[in-house]
Amino acid sequence: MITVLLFAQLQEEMGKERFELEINELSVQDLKELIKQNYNLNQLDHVMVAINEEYALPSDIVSQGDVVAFIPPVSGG
Amino acid sequence: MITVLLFAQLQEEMGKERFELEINELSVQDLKELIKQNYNLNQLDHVMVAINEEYALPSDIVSQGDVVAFIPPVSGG
Amino acid sequence: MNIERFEIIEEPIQIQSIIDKVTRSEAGAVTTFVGTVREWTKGRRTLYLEYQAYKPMAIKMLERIGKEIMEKWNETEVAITHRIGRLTISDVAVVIAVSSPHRKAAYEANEYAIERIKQIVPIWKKEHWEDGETWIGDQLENVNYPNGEPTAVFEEGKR
Amino acid sequence: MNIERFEIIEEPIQIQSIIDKVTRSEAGAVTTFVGTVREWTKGRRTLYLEYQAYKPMAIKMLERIGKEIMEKWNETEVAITHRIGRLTISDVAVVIAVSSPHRKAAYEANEYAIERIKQIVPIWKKEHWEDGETWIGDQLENVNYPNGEPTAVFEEGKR
Repeated sequence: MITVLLFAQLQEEMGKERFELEINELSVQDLKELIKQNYNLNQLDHVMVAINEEYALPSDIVSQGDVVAFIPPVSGG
Repeated sequence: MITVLLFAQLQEEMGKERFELEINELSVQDLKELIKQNYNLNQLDHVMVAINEEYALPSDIVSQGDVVAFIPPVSGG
Repeated sequence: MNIERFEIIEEPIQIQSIIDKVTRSEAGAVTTFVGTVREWTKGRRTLYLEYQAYKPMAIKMLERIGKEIMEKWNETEVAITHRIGRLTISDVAVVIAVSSPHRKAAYEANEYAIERIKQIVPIWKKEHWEDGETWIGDQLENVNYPNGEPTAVFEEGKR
Repeated sequence: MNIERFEIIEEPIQIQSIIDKVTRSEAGAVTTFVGTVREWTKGRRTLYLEYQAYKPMAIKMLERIGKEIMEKWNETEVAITHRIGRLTISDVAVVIAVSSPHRKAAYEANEYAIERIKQIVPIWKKEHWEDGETWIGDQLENVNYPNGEPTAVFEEGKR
């Protein structure tokens, strides 16, 4: 199982801050595809991914127990 | 008569903050010479002059009633 | 590095207290950047803002910026606090303080910090305009996220 | 321009109050420079400092710097306070605050202000070291006063 965190417009679009997925292992890229197809989130193209609070590459692997955050373009400051 | 103001090391060297001179009109350059010769102030070479709170050129004229300040290299900030 | 130098808080930021974190007898120069909520943006009026953060990661990224700065400009010290939640016009959203024995480094490092915040710190701003609301993204306008891969977010050497 | 934006005072400087002078709803960025008394300079220990000013002219020159900045970077606003008298280690000697809708201008104008202060504002610092005392001059180290004529002190067009 992995935990997925959502922020900003993604959070509003989805209507929740987090959800869980029953998966063992897959790449960041594949996870994005899976979520696009199953959850009706359309704005994932320009979204970064962090695994356990560190930015991840599309080829990085998400494993059991990881916390995966979708990071839309940031606008702090 | 003109008023001469001294600051920093010049003030200490001279032992006073200000003095008056009975003159009508002369250039900044000539005033410097006059003071060098009569008052034993040795550090006037790198000193700027202000007339009535504005920086002056060596050729500018000091007149009756003016306040002339000798401005050693500044070190604020 | 003292972890409390990098904070995400919900209360008003006390600018002096951020300056105090970096003040020391070896450093004659302290620069600060204070980011406040602007009323007008390109002719559009803001009523209030809402900032959201992925808090633990945002603090980590602020710490990383601090580390990057101390590597680029040694002898500097940095403290950054970002406020989140609801902010109104002229409220202080972010304060960056940098101390250094040399003022040039204090200015450069400070500007570097705000640029990096706008690149890598997971904080989002929602503008509540007179006539609507929007989440704002990509403020820098030069960060393109093709395939979700801005190289700027990775530490050197990782790629 | 409000004359109280440029002050020479003998009491401790309240940084927040200088920032407040330039904060406004159109400006999202405020930079400050805080100059403090450094304990060590090239291995020599300072016990305390004494600042002296030609006060009316110093205020005029600060105002002139403010005017120069508003000409070079329009939309900026500037406030500067310099403290004089006896200051000890880490005391704040000078605070410069610049507000702007654009952060780049806020940094640049602020740095310009401190450079100009060190060129044209009639304020002098006396260092009281562990082993003596000296009036300090020519901090910039690139201002040469041949014949007492640094062009930098004259307004453009005057020469």
